[in-house]
Amino acid sequence: MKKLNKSTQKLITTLAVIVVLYIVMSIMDGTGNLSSLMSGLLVPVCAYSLVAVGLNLCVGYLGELSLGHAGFMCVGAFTSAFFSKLFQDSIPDVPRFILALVIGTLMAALFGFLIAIPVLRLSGDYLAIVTLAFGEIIKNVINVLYVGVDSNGLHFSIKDQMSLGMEPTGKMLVNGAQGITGTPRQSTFTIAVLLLIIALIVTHNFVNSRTGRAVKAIRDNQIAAETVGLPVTKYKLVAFTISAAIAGVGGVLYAHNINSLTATTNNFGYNMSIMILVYVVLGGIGNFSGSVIAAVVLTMLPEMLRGLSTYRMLIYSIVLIVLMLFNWAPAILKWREEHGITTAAIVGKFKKTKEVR
Amino acid sequence: MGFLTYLVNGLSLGSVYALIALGYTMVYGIAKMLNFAHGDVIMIGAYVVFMCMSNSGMPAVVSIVISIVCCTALGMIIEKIAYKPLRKATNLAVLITAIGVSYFLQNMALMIFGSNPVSFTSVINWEGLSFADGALKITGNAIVTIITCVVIMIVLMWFVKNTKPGQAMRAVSEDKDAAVLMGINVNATISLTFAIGSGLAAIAGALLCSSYPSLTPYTGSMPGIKAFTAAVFGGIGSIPGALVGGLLLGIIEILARAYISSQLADAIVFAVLIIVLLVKPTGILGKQIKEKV
Amino acid sequence: MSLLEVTNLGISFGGLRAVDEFNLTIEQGELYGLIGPNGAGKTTVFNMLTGIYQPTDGKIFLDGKDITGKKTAEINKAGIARTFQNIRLFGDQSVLDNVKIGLHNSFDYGTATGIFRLPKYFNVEKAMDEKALEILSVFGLDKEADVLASNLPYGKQRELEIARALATNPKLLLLDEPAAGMNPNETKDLMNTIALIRKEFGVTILLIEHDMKLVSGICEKLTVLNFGRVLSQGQTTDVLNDPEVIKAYLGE
Amino acid sequence: MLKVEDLVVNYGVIQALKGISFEVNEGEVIALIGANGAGKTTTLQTISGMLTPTSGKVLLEGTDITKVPGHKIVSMGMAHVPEGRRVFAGLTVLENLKMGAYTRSNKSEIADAFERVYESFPRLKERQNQLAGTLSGGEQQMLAMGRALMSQPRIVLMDEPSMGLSPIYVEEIFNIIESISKAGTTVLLVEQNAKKALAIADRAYVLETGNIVLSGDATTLLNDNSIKKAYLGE
Amino acid sequence: GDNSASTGSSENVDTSGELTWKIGGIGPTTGGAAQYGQGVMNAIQIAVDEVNAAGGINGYQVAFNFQDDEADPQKAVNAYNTLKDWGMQILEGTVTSGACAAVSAETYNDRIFQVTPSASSTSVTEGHDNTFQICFSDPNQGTVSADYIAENGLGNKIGIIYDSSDPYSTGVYQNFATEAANVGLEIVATEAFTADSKTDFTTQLQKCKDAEADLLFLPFYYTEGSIVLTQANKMGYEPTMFGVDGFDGLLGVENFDVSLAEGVYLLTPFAADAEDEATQSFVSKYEEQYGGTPNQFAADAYDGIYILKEALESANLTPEASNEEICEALIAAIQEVNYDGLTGEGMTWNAAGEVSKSPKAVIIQDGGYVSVQ
Ligand SMILES: Nc1ncnc2c1ncn2[C@@H]1O[C@H](COP(=O)(O)OP(=O)(O)OP(=O)(O)O)[C@@H](O)[C@H]1O
Ligand SMILES: Nc1ncnc2c1ncn2[C@@H]1O[C@H](COP(=O)(O)OP(=O)(O)OP(=O)(O)O)[C@@H](O)[C@H]1O
Ligand SMILES: [Mg+2]
Ligand SMILES: [Mg+2]
Repeated sequence: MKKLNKSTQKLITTLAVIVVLYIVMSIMDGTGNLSSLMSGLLVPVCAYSLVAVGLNLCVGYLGELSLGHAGFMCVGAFTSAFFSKLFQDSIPDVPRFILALVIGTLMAALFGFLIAIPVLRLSGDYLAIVTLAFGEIIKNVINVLYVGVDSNGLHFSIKDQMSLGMEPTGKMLVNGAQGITGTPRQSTFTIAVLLLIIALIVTHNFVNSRTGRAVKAIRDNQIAAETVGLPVTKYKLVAFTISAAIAGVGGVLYAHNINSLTATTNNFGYNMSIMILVYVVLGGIGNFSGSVIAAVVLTMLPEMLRGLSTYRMLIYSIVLIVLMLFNWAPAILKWREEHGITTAAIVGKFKKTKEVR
Repeated sequence: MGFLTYLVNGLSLGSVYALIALGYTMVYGIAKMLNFAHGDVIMIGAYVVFMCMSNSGMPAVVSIVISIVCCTALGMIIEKIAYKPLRKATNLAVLITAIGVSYFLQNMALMIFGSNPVSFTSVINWEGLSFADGALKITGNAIVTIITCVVIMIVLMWFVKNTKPGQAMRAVSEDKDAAVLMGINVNATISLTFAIGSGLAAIAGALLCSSYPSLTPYTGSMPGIKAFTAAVFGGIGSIPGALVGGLLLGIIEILARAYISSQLADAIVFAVLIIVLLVKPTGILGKQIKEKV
Repeated sequence: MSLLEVTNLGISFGGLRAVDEFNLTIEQGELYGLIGPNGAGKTTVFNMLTGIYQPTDGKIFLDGKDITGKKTAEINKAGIARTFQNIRLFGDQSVLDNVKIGLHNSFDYGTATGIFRLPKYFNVEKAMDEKALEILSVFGLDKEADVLASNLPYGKQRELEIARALATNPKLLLLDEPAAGMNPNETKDLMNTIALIRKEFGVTILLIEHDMKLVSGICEKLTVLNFGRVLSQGQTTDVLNDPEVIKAYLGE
Repeated sequence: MLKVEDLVVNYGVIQALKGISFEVNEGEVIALIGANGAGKTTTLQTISGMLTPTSGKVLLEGTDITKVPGHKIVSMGMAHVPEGRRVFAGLTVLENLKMGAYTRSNKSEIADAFERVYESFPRLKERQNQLAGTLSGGEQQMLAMGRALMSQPRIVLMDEPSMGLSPIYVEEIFNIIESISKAGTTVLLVEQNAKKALAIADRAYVLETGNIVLSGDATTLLNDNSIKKAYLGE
Repeated sequence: GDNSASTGSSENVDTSGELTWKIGGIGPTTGGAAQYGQGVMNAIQIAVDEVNAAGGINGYQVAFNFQDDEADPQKAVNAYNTLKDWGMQILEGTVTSGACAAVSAETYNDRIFQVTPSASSTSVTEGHDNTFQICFSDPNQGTVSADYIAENGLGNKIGIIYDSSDPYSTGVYQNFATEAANVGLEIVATEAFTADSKTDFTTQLQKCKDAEADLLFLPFYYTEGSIVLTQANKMGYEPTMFGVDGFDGLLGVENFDVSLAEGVYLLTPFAADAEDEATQSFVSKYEEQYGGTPNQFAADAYDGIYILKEALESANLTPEASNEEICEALIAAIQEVNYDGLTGEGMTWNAAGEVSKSPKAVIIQDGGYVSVQ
């Protein structure tokens, strides 16, 4: 009971901080006191945070390393953007966005589920490579996917625009490597924060529920979990699907915040998957609030370093290594404990609990 | 003849993957970490060869030896600074640090060598073999790469199986604490592993860029990922697996491009990978250890 | 009808016939011992009974129902729970949660109920907590409910593993060397605990043990395995006086 | 031969050893007994360098080895049969034994050691090529013991070597301990089977929650009433 | 090697006190496309320095600030916002098409005038009245190439290799293929590669060779171009090679065996070895300050500043004007500009943002460009 309270407390603190930050940011933005850079980063940061929270569910609680979460983000982004583009003129903004959100999330969940069925039979690095492979397949297929619409309806091709055979007046929805251009800009900071809060609550409640306990048991010792009668495959599927769905939400936000949605290695390929993994590990495996903090810090960092010009990415990489050592090296952790430089002291109340070992 | 040509192309691409994968597998097998910076060490190795050969006019062999020395030192330094402090932390932490190191090497190279590609002079001067009146050509690069690969594989297997340091590596890979109780210096062993892996990276760099001659600070990252895939494909941790995985990956990639779709070749390669892993969950030559209860 | 009936069970690993023509009948409520030299195949028998290994030959009936080849989780639902020779707890979770995971199938609410924290969630969780604490108190572990399982001393971990197994409400409980690593006093306590849980939970128990004090002290019947085959079977005192058993296993 | 002075070991906030001191003389068999969680394993691990103490000293033949890395301690002639066996699961029995002889290089000595181990544990010889991870519990215990003996140590630390062994092998293990002791090896033995341990030991220390509460001649302790009650189950 | 990376300073005019023009630039200076972004950054810097030395624009000095986008749309938007915070009034960027499409939507909303030196996709300008291209657009390049090949009878059987993961490459390819059909060119092989496999072209080349293609249309960048040429040479395959503007820079690849490029056609508005004074001066300054030969990206970028200058001067603007005023005035003014630059003579712009300049088809001979108009 006590432990449950502790983790709930932590969630409440996290949410409180987020809400306060939200209010401060909104006021600053509204009064023009927020720089364009910061204001432009609000939504992407939330989107990355969401994907990181989703991945953390997979890495921290299911105990499986996924290098393909950007793939689920990609699915969420493209399906929702496609929907929004297709019905741009026929459904009013609000219901269309809600529908797009639902569709993006469900599609990511569906892909998560379909991938999970075969993939979860594997373990460890084999699972990692298969998820990576999946992400790359998605990216590759989207890059050669051409969809257009004209008075005859939808046209698809995985070759090029010409083979769509569209009328000249037709509209391109997905244009291969150019992706989707002109998705309505509907992701607002408010929506993003709201979704992030929901995701944090959902994941928190999930890992502290009967199913979540079972998922953790499977992570800790699969054979023992089987001998106490847990349907291992089912729960792995459930956890992986939820994890993919949350990543999909991040994708929806991302897609509706940018005019040019393309699938490249950097934004939806393994580079992004790895970046998200960096957030998860740096923020603490199993620590959802930590993921959010790490996502915020690491998204901001290279932007803040812009003044350093060409040294920017070099410094960034050094900071990343140092942060990792600072947060994970046993010797440094011991030293920090002795000198009271704990995570708690650094980031206020965001402290690691026992369950996050 | 078409098929044979593609097969040969696949083999030569695959042999480069295999060569890189050997380094990956070496480090993974012993230190149990995915060294995502391996591809970037390869890039550094290639630059060193380039500087020696094209800028200073040294002979290819000397350049490669210098590059091996540099990369070995680099690998050991990286290990000492970035990985060793995390020895007792979760494997994921080291994985992330390796990513940091990868960024670092790329950006360092960007500062030093600039962003413009340089055209790499092949370290091999031999034209290669030509069959059926030139209809089927096997380049010297390909032949040398494949032979290098096989030789390295055999030497590594022999080394791990029959020498004391090799034995120590196997013990360390199984259980670091228990290895200490055997009198094995775990730190030295892991450092040696990195030294060997990085030395191989230098050779891989030279041969990679000999076959695919454009060198930029980012040259190592994609082959690195592909080789990682190849290593898993063959059964990660297995030395012959790296060779088999690399070769197969190259062949599949080329055949997919040749016969199915050049646009979707990447997707097809990964799809085949997924299917193979579903049938053989520990890769082609990976040993499947069932946990004894 | 007997609770457990095993006929002609056999398994091979490569060329090694680890268990061969193994027969065993256990009646409801018995406390049965399985002993034998190291490597005789005892743990392997447990692994086959719980579906971790698939037997190459033979049949296993629990309560008359054929459970041969079933999945581990299903076998547990059918009524067999076990502990392991090398302790397998959910180390990163609290003692209480370890038992609650054992209770997983006895209490029900769906994933969505958990995520949205519907009233049912609170009711069921409360009931699970109570039940878990009740089971823990049998072992005197209720005071340590919040401790991480991996931080418990060895002996307590063994007891927690038994508690977790009991939480699945089994008909048959398999214990693999429960006294290993315990000193004679701790073993004595364990013997009392085993007797107690048998009474309180009405389970039938099959245990593997090398500690003859425990075996002769609480087992009613014994089967001795040697090289994968049954060497002797019957009442404890008879078996322990069997010269073959003395020669192959007990020594002296 | 081995001297432990005021050893304190912490696991985070938990103090597992609260400043223990004891001594093991050349050729002795010393038993270390105590209840679950008393700190026996911690003691052995600290001596062999697997753990670093917060304070205190470990001296091996007069040299301070407190800060010496574990692998060097082993090459100084110490072997450790660890708790939980710790065999190399993915290596065969033969390879595991070879690992045991890692610090040795004399081929004929190694061959001798093989012979002796196989003689004591014929089962290991039968299973030379089986992966250690698939051995039964008792077989693994034999292997752990055999592996430690392969280095022909001058002092060996044993953490519950009889655990999981059948009665015949329990006898056998104690016979082996006696025989290696006769051959001049010093033994520091942790055992739950205190009766047997005390029977072959020269002296013994009793550990209780991180403190040594009693020590003395093994036979005296064997007849000590409080010991009988607490650890011998009588 | 060249060390332009370390010498590229992105902001070197002190902006204290006096009113200045604030021109921003965006492009990749790190990541796989860094060579293109750095070229643009360096060239703009040269142009800005020249303009300032000559008294600025309408009497005001120019401050220049270049931000890295790693060729990623999101990062490009971040870079753009950074520039906005700096007070940017006009943007010259971004370098790559995908990133540029994301940024031009932002400048459109914010009413900031934008010229792009090298983002040639139509998605950059489509629906954005404030965005103008200095380079040829994809349709333009594709169409002109097909026409040129047909008119001059350069090839009968055409093979195409393009980067299916790159908007620029696919854009040019598609327009080329469409126009090829119109002018009756026979395409015998269409092969793709992606960003993930852009070092091995043997298969694509083999397939073109098997299809007996005698001309290869290669709409991608010179980094890959140099490999294609090397590998084709190794195979003993010698079709006519036809690249577009991305191929410019080929001869500047360090250590590249330029004899392999003999006879390669490319469509570039710029030749670094041109004899005219403007080009000579630019090239020598570039080589001196940054090392290496500037390519067409750099030349377009350099022109961009002068085009802005001309438009600003003709609209008679001062930095006191608001961004919106500048934007609206420049939209009108640039359509009136007729500019002779490094990359073309008589360049004009239409309302769609497209440049009209005559693309120069050049052929590489004796390690240099020879105009074949
Ligand atoms: N997966 C496996 N592969 C190969 N051999 C195995 C495997 N599992 C068990 N064995 C062998 O089968 C035999 C029986 O093993 P088992 O673990 O059942 O013995 P046990 O009777 O429980 O012995 P102990 O008392 O030592 O625990 C042993 O010789 C063991 O080496
Ligand atoms: N890794 C660890 N982290 C935290 N506490 C530990 C750890 N290992 C041991 N302890 C604690 O230290 C104390 C001493 O443990 P130790 O393993 O030395 O006991 P032991 O005497 O060997 O017991 P046993 O008979 O169970 O083997 C115990 O209270 C134990 O819970
Ligand atoms: Mg057993
Ligand atoms: Mg112990």
